[in-house]
This record gives sequence, C-alpha cells and structure tokens, in this order.
Amino acid sequence: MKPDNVRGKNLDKKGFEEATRVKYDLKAEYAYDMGYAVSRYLMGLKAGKIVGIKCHKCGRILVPPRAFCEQCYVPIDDFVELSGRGRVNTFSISYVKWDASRVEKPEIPAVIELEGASPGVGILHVLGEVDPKDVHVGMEVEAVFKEEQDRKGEITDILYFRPVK
Amino acid sequence: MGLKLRRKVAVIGAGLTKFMRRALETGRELSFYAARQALDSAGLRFKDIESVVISTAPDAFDGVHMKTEWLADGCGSFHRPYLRGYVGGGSGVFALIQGWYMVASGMFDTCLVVAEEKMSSCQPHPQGAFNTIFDHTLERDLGVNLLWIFALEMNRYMQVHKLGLEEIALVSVKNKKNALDHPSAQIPKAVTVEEVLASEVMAWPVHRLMVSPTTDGAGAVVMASEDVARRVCDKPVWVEGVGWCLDSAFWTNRDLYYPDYVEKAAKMAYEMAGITDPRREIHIAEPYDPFAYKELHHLEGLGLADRGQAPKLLAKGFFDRDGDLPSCPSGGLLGVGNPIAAAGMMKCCELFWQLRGEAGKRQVSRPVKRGVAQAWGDLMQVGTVIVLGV
Amino acid sequence: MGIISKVTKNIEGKAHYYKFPVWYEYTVGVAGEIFAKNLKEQGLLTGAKCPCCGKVYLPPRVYCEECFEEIKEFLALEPVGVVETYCEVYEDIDGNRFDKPKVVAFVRIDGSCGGLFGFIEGSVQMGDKVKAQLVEKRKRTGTVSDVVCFKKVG
Amino acid sequence: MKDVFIIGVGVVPARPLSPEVSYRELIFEAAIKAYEDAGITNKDVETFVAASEDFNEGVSIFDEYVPDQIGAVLKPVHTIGGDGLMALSAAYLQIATGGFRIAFVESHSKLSNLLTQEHIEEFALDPIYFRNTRLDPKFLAGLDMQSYMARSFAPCDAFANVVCAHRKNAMKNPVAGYPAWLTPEGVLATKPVATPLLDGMCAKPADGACCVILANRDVAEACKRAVAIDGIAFYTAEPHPDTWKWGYAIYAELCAKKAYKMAGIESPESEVDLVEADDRFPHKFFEHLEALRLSKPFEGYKDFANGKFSKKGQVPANLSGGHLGIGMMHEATCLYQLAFAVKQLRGEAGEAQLGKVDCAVVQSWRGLPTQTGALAVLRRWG
Repeated sequence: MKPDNVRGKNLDKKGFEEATRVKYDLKAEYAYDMGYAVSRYLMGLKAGKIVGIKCHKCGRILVPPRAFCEQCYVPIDDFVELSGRGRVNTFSISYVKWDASRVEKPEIPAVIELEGASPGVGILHVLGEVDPKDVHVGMEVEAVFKEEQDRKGEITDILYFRPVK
Repeated sequence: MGLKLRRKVAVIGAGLTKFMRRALETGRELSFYAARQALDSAGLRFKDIESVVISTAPDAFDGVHMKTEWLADGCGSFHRPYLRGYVGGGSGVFALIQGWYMVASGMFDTCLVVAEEKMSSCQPHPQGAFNTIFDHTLERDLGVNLLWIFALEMNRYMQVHKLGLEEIALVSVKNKKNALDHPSAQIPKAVTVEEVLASEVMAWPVHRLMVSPTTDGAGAVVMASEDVARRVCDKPVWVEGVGWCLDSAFWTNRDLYYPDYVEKAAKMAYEMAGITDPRREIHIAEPYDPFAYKELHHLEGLGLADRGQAPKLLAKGFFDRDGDLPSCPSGGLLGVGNPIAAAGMMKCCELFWQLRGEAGKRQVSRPVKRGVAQAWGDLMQVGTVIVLGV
Repeated sequence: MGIISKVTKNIEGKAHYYKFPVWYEYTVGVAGEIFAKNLKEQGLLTGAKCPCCGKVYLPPRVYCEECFEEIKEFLALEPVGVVETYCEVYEDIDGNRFDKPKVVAFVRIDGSCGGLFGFIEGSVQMGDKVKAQLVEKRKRTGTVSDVVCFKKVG
Repeated sequence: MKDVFIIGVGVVPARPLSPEVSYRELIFEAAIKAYEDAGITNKDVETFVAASEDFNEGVSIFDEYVPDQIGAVLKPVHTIGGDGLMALSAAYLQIATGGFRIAFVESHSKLSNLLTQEHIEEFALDPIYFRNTRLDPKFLAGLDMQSYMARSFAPCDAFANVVCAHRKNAMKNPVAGYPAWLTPEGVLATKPVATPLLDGMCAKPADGACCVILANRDVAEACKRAVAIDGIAFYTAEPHPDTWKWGYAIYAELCAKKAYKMAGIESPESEVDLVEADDRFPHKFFEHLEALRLSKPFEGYKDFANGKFSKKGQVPANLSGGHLGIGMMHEATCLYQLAFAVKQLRGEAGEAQLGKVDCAVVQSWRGLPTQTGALAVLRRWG
C-alpha cells in the first residue's frame, strides 16, 4: 500500500517542550498607505457615515469604495453616502478568537448587505445588542458608531451593527 | 486554452511524509524525505532532475521570509532552477499545474515538485497567522480569523440550499473513516454524525470535528515529458487537464454560496482534457475539504453534483470509497491532516496511487482511469484543478 | 489614464499601523538534536558527512544538497576554524549604533565545508585561525547562541 | 526559435513614498499603462502572474489582493514568490506550452509601508543556525564585499564610482526615484554600515509598480513594437550561508550559461549592446557583470574604470540607473530595468537612447540573503 515507509516523528505537547527549540520574536511592523478610495471611506466613518462608490459603467454601488470597478475595469470616482442600515447576508456565532483561544461570550461576525449599495454588496463587521439566538439571515440592522470624539477614521469607528428596532 | 499544446506531461513518482501536529523534523528535513521518496519511486537519479517547483503556503507559518529559498536545498534546488507558484491554500494542487507548465513548455524534461508546510512553529497558535491574510485596514482590526469566514460561507451555503448540519457532518464521518487506512494520517477516526454534532461549536455552524487540523508535513511528485516518462516508467499517470482561477479580493461583495472560481478552473481543465460530461468521465475525485461543507461546495463547483445536491448524493453513499464516484478516498484534510500546500499535494499523490492501483486498503472498488484533484484558497477565492489519467 | 483622483492633502494620506501578532518556536530537527547534544555535553560542533561525495556539512543536514543522498553519519568537530571573511558592523538590527563597531566573521570550521557566523574578539584578518568561546556548560542550550564569540589561536 | 515576445510595458515613477495611492491604485496605474502600450485590453489576457513576497507586503497570501487592479477577476492568476524576472519566466513558460496567447506580469513595491525591513531580512535566514548575530543584516553584504575586495584588490573608490555613475544615469530615466549628482568623496563620506560597505553604497528603497505583457508569435506579428525574449533562465546556487561562495554570483553564472545558449550568444562582450544588472550593492554589480562574462573574474572594477560600461563604452550597463538610481523595490526593480531595455530596443528611450541596440540582457538577484537570480536576453525583432 502506498504511501509506504512514511517518515516523520510527531511530538506531543510535552515532547515539543522537551525538544531543543529556538525561539524568535518576530518584529514585522507596517504602516499601510490607505490611498485615495479607502481614505474617503474612513473619513466618512469618522464623520459617522458609510460611503460607497458608484461605477458609472455598470451602475453598481460598491462598498468598500475602490478607485476602479474591478469588473468593468475602469477608474471611478462617484462617492455615494449610504444610510448606515443593512441586512444580514450571513453570520456566525464565534467562540474562538484570532489566536484560537476560547471566549465565553461569543462574537457574531456577519456579512452585512448595505442599504443603498447594489444587491449582494456587503462588508464584514460584527453584530451587537442582540441575543445570538435571535440572529437570522435577512435581519435588518444598523450601524452603531462610537462617540464622535472617539472616532479615528478606522473600521472600528463602527462599534457593531444592531437590529433595527 | 483552445490552442495546440506542445507536449504531454506525466507524473511518474510520488512521496509523502507522515502528517503530524508537531513534527520533530525541520521543514527542510521533511521536504527532503518526501522529495527523495518521490525520486526513488520514479526511478530517476538526482542528476536527471532539470527543474524544481516548491510549493508552500504563507511564510508566516514556517516562520521564514522567502521560505522557499530556505527550503530549496531540501527540495533539490541546488544549482537548479526553481519556481514557487503561490495561490494560498490552492498552492498544493497548483504545484503540479506549475510542474506541468515547466515541462510542457519544452524547456525542461523533468521536474521535481515538492510541497511543504510546518505550521507548528507559529505561536501562540498557527491560527494567529490567519489574521494577517485579511484586508489590513478594513478587516484585521475586527479580530477576524479564518474560522469566521468559513462559518460565514458555510452558513450561506446552508441557508441558500436549506441544508441541515447532519447532512454536512456526514463528510467528516466519511473522510475520517477513510483516513483510517492512510499511513500518513493525523486524525483518522470512526465517528458518527451525532459525535460530530456533539463536538465543540467553534464558530457556529462550524463544529470542531468539521475542521481539519493544523499539520506539519511534506509531499512530492516527479513530473516528466512523454519521452522520459515512457522510458523510465511502467505506468505513467498523465496530466490530462489543468485549470486555475482567482476571483476578486472583495469577498463580501460576492455570493459565497457557490464557488464560481472552482467552476471556471474546472471548465478550463475539462476543456483541455476533452471532458464534456464530468460525472461520467471522471471516476474518482479529491476535492479540497479543509472544512466539512467545503467538500460538498467543491463537488458542486467541479460539476460533479448539481448545486445544492451534493449533500443528497453523499447521504446515498454516492461519494463513498465503494460508491459511484469516490470522493476523498484518501481521507482528505479532515482525516489525513492539513499541512496547507502539502495537503493539496497529498490529494494529487492519492490520485497517482489510485490510478496505478497502488492504494492498497484505500483502493476504490470501481475501476479508475481518470481522476480530478482540486484545492481552494485565499479569501474564498481561488480554485486549482488538475485532471490525471492513465 | 490611471485613477481619476488621488490624495492631494497631506493630512488625508494616512497610513494604518499593524504589527504581526505571532512569534515562533522552531524545533531544531533530526540533525539539530545531534548538534545540540554534542554542543551541550562536549562543547563540540557537529558535521554531517555525505556517504556519496564525502562532503561534511556544518551546520549538519540530513541530506547532501549536491548529491541529494541521505546523510546518517554525524561527526563531532572541534570548534575551531578559519576566518573566511569578516566585516565591521556599526548597528544592530534595530538601528541602534554601537559605541565601538563589532567584528563579525564567517568562520569556516575545520574538517567541514561549512561554518558559522560569529563575533571576533580583537583584530582579525582573513585566514586567521580562531576558536569558539562557549558559555559555561550548565548554561548551554545546545544552539548557536552558546557560541559567545571566536578568539584567535596559535 | 523565438516563441515569446514582449508587447507592452507599463511603469509608474519610482519614489521613496507614495501615500497618495494605495497599493491597488499604484498597480492599477502601471497596468493601464501596459495595456495602453500593448494596444490591448485586460479581456485579451489569458493568464496573469504577479511577483510578490508576503512579508514585503505585510500581507499573508498576498495573491488574494492581486486580481482586481490588473483586470484579472475570475481569470487564471497566480503569484510567484520570486523576483519580477522569475514571474516573467513563469509567464514565458506558460506561453511556450502552446496553450496561451497573451500573459500579463505584474510586480510592485510598497516598501515604504514596511517599517522593520532589517527584521524581515533577518527573518529570511535559517532560524536555527544563522539568526544569531542580531545585526543589521547588511553585514551579509559586508562579508561578501570584503571577500570580493580581497580577491580582486579593488579599492574603495571603485565601488563609490559605481554609485555615482548609476545615480547620474538615473537623471535621464524619468521613472527613477534616486537620481543624483554625487562625487566619490561624497559617497565615501557616508556612514559605515558593515565596513567596507558604507551606507551610501546601498540602494535605497522605493515604491513603484511595473507591468509587462507577453505574447506568442501570432499575436506579436501583428504588433509593430514587439521585442523578442531570446533567452531566459532562473537559478538557485547554494541556498544557505554555510556553503556560499563568498565573492561570486554563481546563480548569475548558471543563468548566463543557460540563457546565452538559448539565445545563441557565444561572445557576450561583443554581442550584448546593453546590460541591466542588479546593483543593490556595487560589489554585487561587479560580481554580476563577471558572472555574465562581460568582464573577467575580479576585473569588473577595472573595466568599469576604463569606461567599458559607460554609455559610450563597449557594453553600456545600467543606463536606467539600476537599483541605485531607480530605487530598490525588491521584486520590481528588475522589471523597471527590463522595461527600460525594451524601450531601448524600440528606440524610445529618449535622452538615454543608445545608438544601436539589437540585444539587451537584464539580470536580477533576489537580494539578501539569497543566492537566486534570473536573466533575460531580449532582442530587437521585426
């Protein structure tokens, strides 16, 4: 039977700790240029607004904004202010953090289709002020922004989306 | 493609290490073990190797910048030309696509294709590296991890087709069982649907037993031109078709319920292979299964089931090892393990062994003349497909 | 051509800071464990001898890069060698300037075709024979950090 | 047999910073220029290749972010973890299979966004044996330069002269980011980094993007300004420092041997009209010229001093400015040099134009700490 003679020695957690190891603290730091379109988007967030961009060729209204339509492949520059409301396209109830550690109180990431953008156009964010049991696809939600003085022009200026009451 | 290809390319040897949660060996050592085994099984001498492909997923796992430069000696690249084609999780199958074009170009007669991943070096957990695949300005700060987007996609797939969790759990049951017969397997197990559903909810609807593990491992194949293959190999396995496709990075602007990019990649490969009716003309499949629903998703993208129908066929035993169209007879990523690029390679190795009738206890019951392997990667974005046949 | 508008005010052209949140722990592997043992217990370095061409790799590898044969023969070697090349370095990796430049060399270890990077105490020239200065035995970890520096001999 | 041709290039000006555009917007500009230059649209392209490295970008699995700005959504796209010429090689091989007519190659740099360049360079070394010094990783170049000097007896001025010449050449290259009029004394007065290597001798980082479009013979025949790729090669020599040959560029020798053979070049000195070589460090420039057989071993600096590589010399070299004059953009600079060579072959290089250019050679190195490089031989065609 193939594969035969498979090689490799697996270490359990203890074996790993007993093995000779070299530790390395990675220092990989970046300051990413946001550029034009994303700067506009983030300036919008700072002002408490969600901004999309319209392609003059296909007519789609896109979020997050980009300086070109990736489908028509033309440069675009027609920013559109959206309502800040939307619908849950899909969601998860996550007990696992980015480093695989576990949390008691789950987070609810979702793709939110934004009102005023083209159908199917959404962004990734999290839901709040909602019992995980009540979350469903199609749920109407609205953005909850940080207080104006706390907003920095970052995606986390939106604290979360909550159900529309 | 539609143009005339210069020459045929064959796979003539394969090698695979054990798949492990934490390997004692370094990535360079694992690569060598797999590569040497592939070379021996091909019956070639090292000096016959004219080119090398090294395939491996993010440098952030092994923890070495430009890591193929570091792996190069263990992959046989000393004083040789090598290329590293890179399409995230799709890289393992892409490795053979690249090996194909290295040889099909006429520039090289042979190519040693090695795939490696050592994820266990990454602390505090390999999952941590996945935060860095997301949009640096608009997504990472949300604390996003890989489980999130799989859960989002799985939920979308279930919602659109009105699927139940039990239907998806069956994939884990099948693959973990198939892996019991795989000598390299990391987490083979006989489990029931109930056990899968009783396992920890990591990111609903994703349960722990629906997720492939983090893994260290390596695999390799030797590819050769028709002349060389016929000369040195009794039973070459031919590359009949290749296809790959990458969708937009704006993943939240796409409907995740169906993988268009897999369909496009499959169409490209089928066209090259002259396949018009994949369900009849393909006898065995190794679709990518890092998460349970993904196998179903990909079977649909590959045109091996109608949209939303893969779960029904699975429940009927259609994709079992003794079924009409065995899918992941190896045990897949869910059973054998998921050292990203090496996992895709493992799938290609499985086709190689199955098509040559060398899979032993894993050998599928129906006769097999042609198989398809597929890998997926990036932000729900890339499909890589290869059709192999004898 | 190109995009229609760009950032035109300095204050708008912001950048988003990020630091990779991971660190690494590398196992030293099959050959590395032998290297560690010899260094820790005997204060010796380890070479790996190719059965085919006879080349001795240091650091040890389980294969010969040139012949691609598996290596199973490991040799303990005295930590002495020859300065093959050197330079004077003025900054550490974070750009901190040293008071006095450090001399770093590639030392070809005797009996091998390989070698290590190390700091050199005192003045140095190419071809100088040097010996590794190791940390005291009980503090050794079995990795190259056990080599504090190289000193001229003979 | 000529199989593969360059039908378009697009380059945006290299510069130290580029906060006015995101990487997407930067690449979009280069891509549009390449399409315009080739007289095609993105829909005509059948396969796309991009050269990028995750840790230079600060993004794992960078290929995710490749397709949108080059017009490649839902098309065959892959990245190459290698330099621009290796991506070009990948595209070349695909066309050579007979299965593709037109291929697109992209490479770019946003190195200004990388705040810890030295740490990333060290991160490329073997973690177990070679990260022990915690020095500025340019010490590797210092060691190599020392070895080169010991073998060649080249004086320090020889290296400073290269910097002066290339940065001056950059003045006539409108897309270069580091044109300057320097004196050797000025270069030698810069702070030491890894003596004999001085700070002024190291190519400085830049942002930029370059796209190249390749086509098969059928497409190229309909295109008036196509340039033939006559030879192409990429090689890795000894991957790890313990077996490096200090003072030599073996990878470049291997590349030259293969690519010259493909292109039928027997006597490069007399057949090559322009060479664009990697000059991240001046001694590497000499090593590369020697490996390409444009100078005898360890005599590159003498030939340089005698004017052999100047605009009026026998083999004009790095008239583009090279890494020193254009800027060091890791994967991308070699494509800037390639684009420059293409313009020379077409007679469109403006002020930098040479009289007669039939054959140009472009050589790349993946930089510290690698022993990998690539080489392309280009020829005027039609």
